[in-house]
Amino acid sequence: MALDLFVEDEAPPYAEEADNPDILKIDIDGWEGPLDVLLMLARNQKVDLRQISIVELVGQYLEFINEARDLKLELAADYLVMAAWLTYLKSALLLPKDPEADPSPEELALRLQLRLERLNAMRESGARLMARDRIGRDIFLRGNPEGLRTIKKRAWTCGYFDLITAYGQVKARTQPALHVVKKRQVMTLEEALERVSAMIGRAIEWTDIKAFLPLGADAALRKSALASSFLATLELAKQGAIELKQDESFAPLMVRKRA
Amino acid sequence: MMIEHDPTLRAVEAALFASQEPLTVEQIRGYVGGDVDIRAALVSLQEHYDGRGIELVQRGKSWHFQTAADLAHLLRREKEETRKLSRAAVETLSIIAYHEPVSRAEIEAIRGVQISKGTLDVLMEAGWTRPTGRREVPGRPLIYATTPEFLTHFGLESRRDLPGIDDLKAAGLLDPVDTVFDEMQTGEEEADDSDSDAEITNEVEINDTEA
Amino acid sequence: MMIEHDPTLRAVEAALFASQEPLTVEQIRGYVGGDVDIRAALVSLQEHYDGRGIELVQRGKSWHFQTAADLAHLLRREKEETRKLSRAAVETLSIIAYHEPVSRAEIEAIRGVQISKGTLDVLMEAGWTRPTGRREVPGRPLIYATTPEFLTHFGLESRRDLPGIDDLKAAGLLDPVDTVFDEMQTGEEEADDSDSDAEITNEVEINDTEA
Repeated sequence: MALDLFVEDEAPPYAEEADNPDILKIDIDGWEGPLDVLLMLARNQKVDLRQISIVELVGQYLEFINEARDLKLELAADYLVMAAWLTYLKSALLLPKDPEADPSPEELALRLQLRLERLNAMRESGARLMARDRIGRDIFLRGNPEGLRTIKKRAWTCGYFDLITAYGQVKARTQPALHVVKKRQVMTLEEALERVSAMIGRAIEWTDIKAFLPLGADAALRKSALASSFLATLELAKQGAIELKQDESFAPLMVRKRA
Repeated sequence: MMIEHDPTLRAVEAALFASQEPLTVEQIRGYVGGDVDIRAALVSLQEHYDGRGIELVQRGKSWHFQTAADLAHLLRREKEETRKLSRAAVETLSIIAYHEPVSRAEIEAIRGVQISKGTLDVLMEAGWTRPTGRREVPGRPLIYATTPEFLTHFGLESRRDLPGIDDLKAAGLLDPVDTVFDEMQTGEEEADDSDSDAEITNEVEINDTEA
Repeated sequence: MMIEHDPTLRAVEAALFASQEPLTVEQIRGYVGGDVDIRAALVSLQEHYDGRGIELVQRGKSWHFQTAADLAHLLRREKEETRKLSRAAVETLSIIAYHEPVSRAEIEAIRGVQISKGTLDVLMEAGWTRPTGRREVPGRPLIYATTPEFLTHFGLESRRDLPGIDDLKAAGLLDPVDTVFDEMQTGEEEADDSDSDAEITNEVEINDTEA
């Protein structure tokens, strides 16, 4: 159904067409669905919608549909669905009561009447709304307002935490790299002297100097300990406390207490 | 002869006069300054302009000057009204205004026909309606309501001034049909018929249904 | 209470109000109609509005309403637009705060990044820094310091309230993410660097991560 959003004439089709069956029959496009047609027909009964005769209304609607068909107007499906439903409703209303029917035909009829009332109320309210004194048509605002000016001023914000975090990050990012020599585990000569002196008492036989090194020490510490212990044995040999021997170059260095 | 007028009054008057838009009390305060009774000035101005060619009116929360309604015949500009709302748009606007907030399906239930694409757009483009949220039902449909511009355009102080809204409410015509039936049912079950609105009739002609 | 105002006066008032342009007496007559004394109405209106927030003025042959000239200042409202400082600006501000007075070149050396032109401008616009003189070195560069507004904004009594490097370190604010990771792996202690606060190093690399 073609529907212009803005139309030239605000007057709804039922206003004049209601009195002119020819236009009514032909101008099916002027109607917005079956409920719209039903409301127009109901208003034609010229009674309060609350006192409308549903049976009569159904008859009028079916007549309307038949006339449209006679004129070979293409009717949208919803008009025909409504016609079928109304036919059923009319017969149910006229036939002896079926107590099993749920909803009852009376309830269906009442629902239809309530819907028509509601649509009618909104239609009338819309008309009253449109008829009000409206800005730009009946009432005017100032034609040439100077306008109020807003001068935007920027206000900067920054949180304290953001400030100090930023400084921390600057420092962390740009501090000159400090190269610190790692503290290594070493055995000093003093430690080695003490250690070898203490242990030599038990070594009556020739003993590999490596036996004097601390057990379980890592390679770096063992190296340091070996160097210190070697120096310590030399010192002890010089003092006459021990004897040293090495069978050949790079052979194990043997140590024993001097008898 | 120069009469000394109240400075606040003058300032409020000037701000409203210069503004291109209706202004709220808070907006006026933004121009006029802090510690003055703007509401009192508005009331005083409203009294002063009462009956003149210009009047000061409140629409929703906003205030503006406009020409007096009874002078419309002198000032009416026919050419301004070239685009009239279609019947579908008028009805839809009316349904939104009287029922807001309301979903598209609810509008369609009242009109008995689908809203053609664009009808709601036209109302939104006019600045009279807008979506205000979603109904918390399956599908979460958008719900629509009217805007402050709607009140301004139609000269309504608030939605309570919608023509006939009290009568429609009292007659239950703003309640959905289903609600009316639910109430009837409840009324029947409780055998309590004190509320004549909820009276059900089994008469075929439904002649005596009270509304 | 509705005062009965003169109909001609009301009509002239409304016509002038609604018009987009100043109106001549003849144009006003086009709205108001024939046989009335429009000039008298204009004079009467002019008197009425004298000293109010609105005035009726004649320019050449045309008349129009305007807001009273002495109220023009009220009709401009300053609106603050809050914006967050950029990262570059925050860093620059923090460097000025910790090292003041400091030249632009020194700030860049500390940041390890060049400062784009607008950064110092923004800090001065915010009112937090200002130039305080010149460094007596070749080129006599401007040196910058913080302002009392800076202290106020950050709730500091004096610059001494700024946390020292040790505090920052204790709070983990001095650790770039990867350093923290290294520490977790090795459990190593870092060399102490407690008095680097006021230290300006020239050995930093200028990298190109300008924010």
